[in-house]
Amino acid sequence: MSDLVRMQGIDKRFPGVHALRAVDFDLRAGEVHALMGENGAGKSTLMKCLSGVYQPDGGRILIDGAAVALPNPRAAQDLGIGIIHQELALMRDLNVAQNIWIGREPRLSLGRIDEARLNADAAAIFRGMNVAMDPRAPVAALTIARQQMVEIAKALSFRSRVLIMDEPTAALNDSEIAELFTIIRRLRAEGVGIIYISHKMDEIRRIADRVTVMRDGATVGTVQAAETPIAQIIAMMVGRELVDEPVAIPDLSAAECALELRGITRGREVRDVSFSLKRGEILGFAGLMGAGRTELARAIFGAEPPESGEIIVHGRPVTIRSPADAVRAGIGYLSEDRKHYGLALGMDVRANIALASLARYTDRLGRIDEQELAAVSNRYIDMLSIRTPHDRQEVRLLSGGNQQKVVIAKWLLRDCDILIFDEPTRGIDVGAKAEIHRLLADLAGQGKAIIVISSELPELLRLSHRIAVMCEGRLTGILPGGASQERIMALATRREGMAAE
Amino acid sequence: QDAMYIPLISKGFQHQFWQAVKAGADKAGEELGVNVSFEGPDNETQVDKQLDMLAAALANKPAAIGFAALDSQAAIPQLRQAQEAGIPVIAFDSGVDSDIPVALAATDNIAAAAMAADKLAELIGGAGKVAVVAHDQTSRTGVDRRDGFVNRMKEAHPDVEIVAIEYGGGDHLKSTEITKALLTANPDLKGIFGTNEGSAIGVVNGVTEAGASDVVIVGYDSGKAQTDAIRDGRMAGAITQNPVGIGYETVKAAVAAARGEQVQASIDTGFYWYDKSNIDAPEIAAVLYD
Amino acid sequence: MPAQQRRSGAARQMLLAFASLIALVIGFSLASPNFFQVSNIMAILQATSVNGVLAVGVTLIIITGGIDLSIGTLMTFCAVMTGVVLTWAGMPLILGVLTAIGTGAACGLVSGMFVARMKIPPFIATLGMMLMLKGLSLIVTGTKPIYFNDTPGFTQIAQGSVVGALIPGLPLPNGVLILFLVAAVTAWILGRTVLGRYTFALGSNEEAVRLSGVNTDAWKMAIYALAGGIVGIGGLLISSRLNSAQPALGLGYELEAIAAVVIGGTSLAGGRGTILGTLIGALIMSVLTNGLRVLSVAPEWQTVVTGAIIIVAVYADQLRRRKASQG
Amino acid sequence: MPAQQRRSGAARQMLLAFASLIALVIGFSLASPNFFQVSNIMAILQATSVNGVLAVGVTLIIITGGIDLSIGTLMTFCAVMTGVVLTWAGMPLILGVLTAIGTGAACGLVSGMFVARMKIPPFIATLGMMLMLKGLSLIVTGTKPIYFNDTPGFTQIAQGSVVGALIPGLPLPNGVLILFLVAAVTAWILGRTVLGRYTFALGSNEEAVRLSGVNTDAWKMAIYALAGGIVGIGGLLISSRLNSAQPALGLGYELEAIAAVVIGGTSLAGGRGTILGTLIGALIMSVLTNGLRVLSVAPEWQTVVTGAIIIVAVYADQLRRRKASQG
Ligand SMILES: Nc1ncnc2c1ncn2[C@@H]1O[C@H](COP(=O)(O)OP(=O)(O)OP(=O)(O)O)[C@@H](O)[C@H]1O
Ligand SMILES: Nc1ncnc2c1ncn2[C@@H]1O[C@H](COP(=O)(O)OP(=O)(O)OP(=O)(O)O)[C@@H](O)[C@H]1O
Ligand SMILES: [Mg+2]
Ligand SMILES: [Mg+2]
Repeated sequence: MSDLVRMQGIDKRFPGVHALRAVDFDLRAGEVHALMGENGAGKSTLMKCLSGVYQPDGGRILIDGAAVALPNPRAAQDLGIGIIHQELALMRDLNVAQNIWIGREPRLSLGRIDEARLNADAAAIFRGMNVAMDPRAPVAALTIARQQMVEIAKALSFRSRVLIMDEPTAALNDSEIAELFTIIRRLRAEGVGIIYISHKMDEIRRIADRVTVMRDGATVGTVQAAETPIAQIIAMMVGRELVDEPVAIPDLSAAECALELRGITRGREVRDVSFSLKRGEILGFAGLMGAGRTELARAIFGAEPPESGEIIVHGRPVTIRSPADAVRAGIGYLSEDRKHYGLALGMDVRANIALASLARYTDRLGRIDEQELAAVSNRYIDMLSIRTPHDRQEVRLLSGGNQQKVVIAKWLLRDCDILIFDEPTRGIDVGAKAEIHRLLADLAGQGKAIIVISSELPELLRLSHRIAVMCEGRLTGILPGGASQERIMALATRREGMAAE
Repeated sequence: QDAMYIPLISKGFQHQFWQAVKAGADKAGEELGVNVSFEGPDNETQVDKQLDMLAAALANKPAAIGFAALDSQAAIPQLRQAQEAGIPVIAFDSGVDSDIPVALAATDNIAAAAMAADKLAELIGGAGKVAVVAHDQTSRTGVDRRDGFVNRMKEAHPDVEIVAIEYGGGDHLKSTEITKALLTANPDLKGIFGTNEGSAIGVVNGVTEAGASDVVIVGYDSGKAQTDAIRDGRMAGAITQNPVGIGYETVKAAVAAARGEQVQASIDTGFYWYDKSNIDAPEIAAVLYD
Repeated sequence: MPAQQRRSGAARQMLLAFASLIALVIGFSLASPNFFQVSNIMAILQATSVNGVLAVGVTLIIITGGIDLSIGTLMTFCAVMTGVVLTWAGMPLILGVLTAIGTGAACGLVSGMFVARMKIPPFIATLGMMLMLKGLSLIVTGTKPIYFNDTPGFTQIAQGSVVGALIPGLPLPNGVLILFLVAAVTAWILGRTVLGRYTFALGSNEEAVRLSGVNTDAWKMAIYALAGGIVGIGGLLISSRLNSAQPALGLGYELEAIAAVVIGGTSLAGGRGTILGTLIGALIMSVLTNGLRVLSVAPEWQTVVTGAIIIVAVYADQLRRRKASQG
Repeated sequence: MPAQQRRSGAARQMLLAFASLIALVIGFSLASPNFFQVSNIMAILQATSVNGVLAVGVTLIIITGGIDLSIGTLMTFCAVMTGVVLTWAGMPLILGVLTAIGTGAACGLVSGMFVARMKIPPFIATLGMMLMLKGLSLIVTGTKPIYFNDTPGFTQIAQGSVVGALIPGLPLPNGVLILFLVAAVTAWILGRTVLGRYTFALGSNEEAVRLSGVNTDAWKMAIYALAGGIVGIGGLLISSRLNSAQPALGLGYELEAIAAVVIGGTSLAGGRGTILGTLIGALIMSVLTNGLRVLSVAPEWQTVVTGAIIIVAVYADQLRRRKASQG
């Protein structure tokens, strides 16, 4: 097999960051080459160099053995290089089909767009992906997961020879991932070279042919996926061995009830949900995409207040009309969409970490105690190993995973009694993920009540003391921790009609 | 020896009226061999902009200054500064509440507007509804022309009813729309007074567009559109001041004052009624401008 | 049938968007018998024509997430250049029309270049253009108006009535016809063509469009040029109505046009907006001004009431939309 | 030492930000011997004081991602209310000062309520306020200016010179001193307090702030009220300079203030901006206007040159920043 892409000695610096140090990487036709590494290792940066977004400071890029210049994204596209960016790059005011074909609209005379063909072509792509999606749906109304589907469809529409996927599955759940892998295998068979970035270790075995590991902006090595144990890859990434601790379910029979929901309803997304959560408990929420878990969390948090139902915190009913009410009642919510709902991207790391807790660091004149804040934010930077040159770096310049850690730090600092984490480890590397899991367990140990929504069943199984399952806005059941995947899936697909049977 | 430098700080510069003043000033400057500059704010509300212009003019150490005050008091500190520096001030168009200016070259706007009232009343037969489309609600000229017209009507022509006073900012198009709305609200309107060039032209346009050809229009100032309208009968007549004369006399007085000569304290440049009958008469043609 | 349901829902939606406008018209009709009459309605439409055309032009730019402060003075500059070509050079009418549109497009292109190529914020780029064009109009004309007395038929462009000649009793001025035409063509461009697609896309997420390999700079410049050309038509209309090019006019028209756009529901943040909304916004403004004048409200109260009604109208629209997005 | 390096880098950065301003000053000084003289520099500073204060106020609102079109007429309305309290009611000076600031803050609060609670786009909310306040000023005064002849010392607020009394030869007018004071306090609020932090945060991502449990509506209203209070100080300054409250003044001042803010590098998209930049922006505008006048450039050319220089200055700044972010 010949080399489709060869990157040699790629170097890239940003102000204060040496992001890539003489990186070598190659890709053959008809292979899936996984690119692994901790958050901030330089994976996305390397791929942006290959797709014409960034200009490397040094090194060269060869396509089919010939050196090429990639001054802009268009040049890369023309050479058959397609990319799914880690951070969604969609036009939220346009619809799905319009997003997919932007820049390549089928035209009629007079510059008119052949809207019918545009929609039909988009629908065809989704059919090929086995995804039900209305090409005319406005993107802004889609959940992150479905937006990710649009990005994938867009990348597929290019019919590229080289397809870069930067964490395509971060927002997807198992069945969708399975669909994606079917597509990837088909493309591989057609001779497409695929670069695959993910922090989900189990996927490597399932899909990758070779694995290249990066650390601190440099290549650690390239290995055959089939022959290399996962533990070794992890060791290459983080520089040490990780051990998985199974969940230890504590005895909470004596614990007091921290949060109780009675008949919470909001539109069609959340229907008559009731459950209770004890102090020191971690309640996992499972469900398929669109099951309504996020909507439920937002309803509890007052982002979109529930229409009916009761919320009882520490035995006292509370009215929550806005997030401010919720936080006052001791509830925190980490959103699944960090870019839109979690971060002030233009502000620095310190300000973002402090955003929910400013009152605590403010004197009577309204002055902010910057020194104290600096100390605190540096503590969280160390604790969560957030890779940033200093705590005054703008958050938008951090790698995706590190941004996620900043949001987590924000809620840890706020110190709520009841914490709802929606996809907390999205885009976070294995090492840090283990760190966060330990952290959640510790928090529960300290008596906090925790809800974790995750699309990764293994994560839920590893973490949760109990697992609640939702389907189409209803809570279909609550299982004990460590329940089998089959039982969870059964509940997750138990639709209303079936329930009546 | 350097030529004398005399800046004129006016109330505006874009309108025809001010351009005619400028023309008169330039003419005097040429004749007397002095450098004249002419400047004014965009509109007649910008009192403080005028002060800044005055400050910049003073920085250039002029021989004398011409000043058309937007507010009768606001500029007094600056004028005092000029006085202390020995720079004589000639007021033109509007005076200030102070004895610093050594002369005032202006038209009596109140009397001129009263004349417009008389003419309009006469043209509509001494009775009926009329309206005013004024150019400004607060500026000196706007207020004087409105009040001169309204008060004279009330005193001398009790059967003429002023049904509306609207303000179009001297904007041709706005005055057009206002006129059409006036005609809608008062279908029996007999006459309209437009208080400056833009207002008067707007009234003519509005009346034409509304097809109300029997409405008598009296205007103010001149300019080609207005003289054309008078010639072809769409406008009955108008008051004109002598802006060229104002500019000319201002500079002349400024030069005299700068040379330490005595100047006449009040220079009335006069105003005239003109209509189809006398528009080509030499004494009128001399004060009209295109 | 979901498709049909969607269609009828959209129609209801559209009708509701007119709600504020209709409420105003009904209110004024009840308050004064002189308001709802053919001649006054025509006067209102005529009064909308210039501002409406400017608003349609600037809608394009606002949808890209930009703003254009130069439209008022650009309108004047186009009128002036038309005067130069027709009156001073004595060229035939059609060349005057082309000059107006061409001047507008050329100046729009320059603004677009400032914004797209030189990355100057649209506010500053068009503020600079506004000042430059204002000065240029005065310089070219020597601060004197240029009259179109030598061009027969020039006033017919806005003031004549082709419709009135065909249908007596409906003396719709040509200016209004031109406004509707311009609006229809622009709506078509926005809704059906690539240019329109990129207009929305740029306002939605310019970086994403660029990453998709689109030459964003070129398209942005094209959009500014198109908007400029439309403003040129506005210049033609105003000079035809005044039978002259008034070089000092124009300042302040931009704010009125932008206000019409925003009242019409287009977001200044970019990415969303409709031409129909802009037309409604412009009509709301004219109805308001005309109605208050017809009611002989004191001028200083006219401003107060206008301010209050604009806020109320937009608030009502806001509530309606919020409800619609929930229901 | 990285910290020190950062600091000196920032200082260089700051100096470079002044570059356009310094270039202008040097240019004009070379062109006319009358330009760089104490009295003229003082005149320039005095001319900056009102616009500068307004610009500082609106900077806050622009950083939240909003805009305020009402500042010009609000300034006038504050001046008018001061006139009512001082001249008509004959109250002592200090109450006049409090009235100006209080009126500004109250009106700002109302705008803030429209924006935050009623979710009316800032452009419309403040456009409505602008019209209402414009009318109200005329109504309250009966369209006549209110003079402050009965309040001794009123003109000293802007025109006196405390500094001149202490340091002869430096007749810095109090108005300028007040501008610097207001700017310093506002910069302190922006940089050091919660209010300032939320100002930036709201402009950066309002939804994220709301989801952090912050009562965004209340904070936004507070920011609008603070900006209104600052505009009230502007009203005090202008009425002290004119020794009168001119009820028709004010329209157009908002554009000039916003222009100063944007020239100073604050983004209309919100989330970033500095008071120092705004001051520099306001100074650039005054230097430009004054310099061209001192050179006796014809007024129509003044506008053209001003437009061109604004674009060039911002472009130069743009280039500088792009280089800084790369190097
Ligand atoms: N535009 C930029 N300016 C400054 N620093 C940057 C910029 N882009 C990336 N970086 C830095 O470069 C480093 C590599 O980032 P990159 O996004 O490539 O990481 P990654 O391996 O993709 O991480 P993740 O797994 O979290 O996505 C990080 O330290 C990041 O903060
Ligand atoms: N297949 C789908 N078709 C249409 N809408 C969907 C679909 N999936 C999700 N949605 C939208 O998502 C919302 C509910 O999803 P929500 O984000 O609450 O679910 P979730 O269980 O958190 O799923 P996710 O894993 O996607 O975050 C609904 O408002 C719905 O409009
Ligand atoms: Mg990445
Ligand atoms: Mg979710």
